[in-house]
Amino acid sequence: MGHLIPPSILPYVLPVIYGVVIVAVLPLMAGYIVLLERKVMADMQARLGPMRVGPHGLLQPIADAVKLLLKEDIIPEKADKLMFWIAPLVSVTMALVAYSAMPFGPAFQIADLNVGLLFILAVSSLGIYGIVLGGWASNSHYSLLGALRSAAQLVSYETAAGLGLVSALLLAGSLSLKEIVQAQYDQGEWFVFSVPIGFFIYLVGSIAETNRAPFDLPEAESELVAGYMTEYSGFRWSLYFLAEYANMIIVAGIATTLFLGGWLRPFPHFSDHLPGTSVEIMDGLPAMVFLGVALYCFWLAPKQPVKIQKIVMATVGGLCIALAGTMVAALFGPEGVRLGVYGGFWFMVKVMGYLYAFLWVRFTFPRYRFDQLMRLGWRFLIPLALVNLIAVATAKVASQEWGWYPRITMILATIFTLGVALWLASRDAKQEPAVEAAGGD
Amino acid sequence: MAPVPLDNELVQHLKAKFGDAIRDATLDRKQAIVNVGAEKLREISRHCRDEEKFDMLVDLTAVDWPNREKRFDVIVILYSFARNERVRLKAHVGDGEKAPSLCEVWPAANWLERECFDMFGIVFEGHPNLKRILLPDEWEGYPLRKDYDILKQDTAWVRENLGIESGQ
Amino acid sequence: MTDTPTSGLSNVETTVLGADEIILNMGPQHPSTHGVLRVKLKLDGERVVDSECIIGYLHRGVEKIAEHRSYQQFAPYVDRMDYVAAVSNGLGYCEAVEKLLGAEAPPRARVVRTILTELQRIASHLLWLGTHALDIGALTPVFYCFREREEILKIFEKYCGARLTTHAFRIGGLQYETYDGLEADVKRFCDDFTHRIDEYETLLTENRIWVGRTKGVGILSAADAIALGVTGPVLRASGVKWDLRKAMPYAAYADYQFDIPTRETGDTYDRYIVRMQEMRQSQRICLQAIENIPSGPIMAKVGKVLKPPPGEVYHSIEAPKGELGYYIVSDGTTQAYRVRVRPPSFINLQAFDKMARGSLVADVVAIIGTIDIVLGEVDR
Amino acid sequence: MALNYILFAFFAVMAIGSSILMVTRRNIIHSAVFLIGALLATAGIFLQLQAEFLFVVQIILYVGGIMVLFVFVIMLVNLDVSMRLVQFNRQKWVAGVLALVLGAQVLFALWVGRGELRLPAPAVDVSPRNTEAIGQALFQHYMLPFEIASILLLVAMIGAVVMAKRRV
Repeated sequence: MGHLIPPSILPYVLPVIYGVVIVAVLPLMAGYIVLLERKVMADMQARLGPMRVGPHGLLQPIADAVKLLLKEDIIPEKADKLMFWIAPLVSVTMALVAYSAMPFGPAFQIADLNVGLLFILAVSSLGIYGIVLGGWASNSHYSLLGALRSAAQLVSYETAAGLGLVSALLLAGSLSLKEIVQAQYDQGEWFVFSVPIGFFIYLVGSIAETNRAPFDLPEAESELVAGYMTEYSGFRWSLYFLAEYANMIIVAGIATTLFLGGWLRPFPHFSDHLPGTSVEIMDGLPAMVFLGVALYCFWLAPKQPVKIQKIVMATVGGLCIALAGTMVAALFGPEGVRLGVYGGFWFMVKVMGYLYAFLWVRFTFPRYRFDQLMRLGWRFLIPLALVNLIAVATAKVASQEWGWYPRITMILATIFTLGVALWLASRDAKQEPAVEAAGGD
Repeated sequence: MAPVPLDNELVQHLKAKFGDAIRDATLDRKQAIVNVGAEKLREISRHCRDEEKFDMLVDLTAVDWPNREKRFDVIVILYSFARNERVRLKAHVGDGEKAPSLCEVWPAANWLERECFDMFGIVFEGHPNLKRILLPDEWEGYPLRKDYDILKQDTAWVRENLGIESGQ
Repeated sequence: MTDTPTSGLSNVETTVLGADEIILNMGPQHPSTHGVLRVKLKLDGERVVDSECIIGYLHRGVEKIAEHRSYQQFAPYVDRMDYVAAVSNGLGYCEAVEKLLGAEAPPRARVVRTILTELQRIASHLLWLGTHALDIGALTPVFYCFREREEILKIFEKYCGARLTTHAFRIGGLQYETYDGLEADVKRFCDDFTHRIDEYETLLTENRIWVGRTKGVGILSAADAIALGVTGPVLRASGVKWDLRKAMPYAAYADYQFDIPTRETGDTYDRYIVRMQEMRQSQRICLQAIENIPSGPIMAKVGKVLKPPPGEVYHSIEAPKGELGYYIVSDGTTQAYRVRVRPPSFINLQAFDKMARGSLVADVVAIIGTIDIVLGEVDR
Repeated sequence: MALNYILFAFFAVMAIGSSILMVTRRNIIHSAVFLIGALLATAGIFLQLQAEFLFVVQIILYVGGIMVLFVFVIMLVNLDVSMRLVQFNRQKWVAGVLALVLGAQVLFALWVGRGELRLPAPAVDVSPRNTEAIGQALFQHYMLPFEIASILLLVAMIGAVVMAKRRV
């Protein structure tokens, strides 16, 4: 499609097109993640979840969006109008800007900054202003408490998550996300296997950074009603909601790129071919997945009670078959298209897997109390992340300078850090009753 | 089935210690009831708790007998873990008379006495903060008194606070 | 009620978060006060300095109504007090009036009453577990608990037609003969309840965050508990081994083996453990009871019009929340002269201030949950 | 190249405008937000000079870290009192003179360097790249000053904690 536009302005037009695609697809994706969350929650709680709008609740996000648009938009009377209006905008724009450096596939990336990772961290740290100003502007005691709590939580968990990322950066050696994935391809091993503790610190840090349970103190329903979002309603509230889910996808994207090998296929080097064709077996997998989903939809279609739901289910089945078709067609298509389509597919699968972990954690764990949350952050996660950093650095030096076998040094580093983690945990466990008795800090 | 006079060693101890403050002791449906003078209620309760091991105040309430000169019966039900038995102290209190508060003996009495005051108007002197607990503070009248008719008692409060006619 | 009808936050004193205390109003409409309870908290930062429970929003004057109804007519009102454990309210009232009459329910009626009361205890504890976990943030247990509770409510519905305010018992025995599938239903429920309750235990008991949120929160020592008149699981969690079903057996409890779970420190975690054990014990009682439900009449000969001889009686049973007592004075007519209900939730709630003082705002929610109050019973 | 100039003009106007607004606003939160605007504008200019690392660090440190604490403190401290204080005291004249002197110096410097007032051509991919260059500088050439600075910061942090601790 490069030849349609004069090459001179191509580097300007392409990012704009990618940008428009992302900003258009994102709300839809956020909506369907909400549906996925409600369905998974229902499944874990022995119930069905939204079933009424469309077959199996598939049209629920559209219904939610329309509802939110039509809802009355109340601005508290003594609220700081300017701040009240700006706060959700800050949240959403910062969340969307962070997508510019996200590598969805080998080709599909808006801007490959050589400080890509830092840029995403910087922009997502600006998201705090949306929350803090929102809490302040709505001039209500509850939202102020919620805003202060979430600001403190975000600031402290950002350091933990950042340090968790740095340990992966040590192995990759570059800040540009594309080069990080390339490094994982060259080393033939995803960083999650070489620095598992960094991954888990980042997992916990990212859950806390996006205000998700069990760290969702700021909008803990039982104490602070709805935290900083208390006074917002209608479309303004949905902006915050969109920002939260966009942040979730960003955080999942960073984790995928850094730890789960971005757009790489699970076994990138395993490349024996289907007999008689130039197709690698592993590449056939996505097509099979879509075919399976399509069959399941067709099997379900006749079971739908209402005629319209039969049609919608059939079309969803047809859509999956079409997707399977494109996957197969891409196999035989030009190299660029094949890489792009497959890269995108694997990236999305990993992001979805990571988000499923978010949802799973949300429905099994109760909520941390605020002082426990802070104690976990400062007294356990950050020291552990520092120790992990030092361990990985020495491991890298050991493998490069003294010629030890890199895999062994990494495993040694991990074991050492695990030991420190256990010691820290036991110290905290001993500490806890003492703190309680002393009336807490 | 009629109440039978009771004379077990608990009653003897009480009579020995408090003399005529212990009016009489009966057994009604196999449950011990001891009538005591209202003025000595707090000392008797403290004695029951410390010496006789009645360490839990089960309930404190009142019964209104309007046609008697001391119209209220303050009922104190105690239970002893050690002896696994209950005793019911009954004190006659007149309208407007002050009953001794048992808050120092059992903290449990705090809310129970507030409810008694709220429902019967019995003032417990020595109570830390005796005010209505169930009804709105500005409510007139004491509902559980026999002369308090069950109908049309909330009209004033409802009209004043909710601005509508009661019973709508 | 309070002196001035203050709107939610109008009396937020001085600076928003300055050094001196702020007053935070929780309720009467609050997601986690289990009904219309209003708690006025005086906070120093996050820490609770002083708390005052304001109740009375659900006061319906049950004791006044009792003086204008006959004994049988008042029985349905009793279910509306602790509407989460209506069957045990009914059992307490019926047994109290039977004691007043000097009558005794036949053995078959006593066994069926025991079964239904123990099922009601499980249902009440399930509802407590679900809402308590929800307040602390665990979203999943509430749905599991309500699924189990639904089974029990189905049994009640099959037996007496109602699910919540059942009015299952009559003074002198039972109104309805048991439907023939009762033993099978109870057996099926008890059998698959064992691994259900293991499911909750795995979900919560060793859950680090759950332990973190409940251990050492809302501690009540045994001495304070007795002094405050607290009864039921809250008292047993503080280390006092006392249960009316063992101390003064009523209905058919004397014939069954079951033990009384107790814990030592009396914090929220211990109360959680005690109630979970109690559910297992109730299930054990039900299994023993349905072995042999004795045949025979289900109603003692108390006649249609009840005129108990003048006098008074105090009878109490072990309700899921604690000791539920009825002090009934009769003057020989068909209507009671005075009915006084000893409400366990009302007296247990009095211990809230001692537990909440010095804790954090987030703990207040856990403490209200752990006392397990129902406002219908608190306000009567 | 034209785009570069437009962008530079945009950032320059944004920086100057928001700093002026910052000073003149009566509501502290608004001035804090405009300060953030000014910092973002300078970050933009860093980016234009191909110093990506500085651009990102400026955002993370200044806007993401320090300004969050600013806004945090503004929220915690009670604002109503400071809002009513008179913002401008009477030293208008002294301020005017100082401003003139400073303005003259800046203009003179601009006049002297008017020859080179154009944007640097976008450097070809110079290696080592920006981040490595800063890394090497910090941890190899200027190792000692870096360590001294970090100790200084540590001392300041501990001091702050000790002072805050006493008041809590």
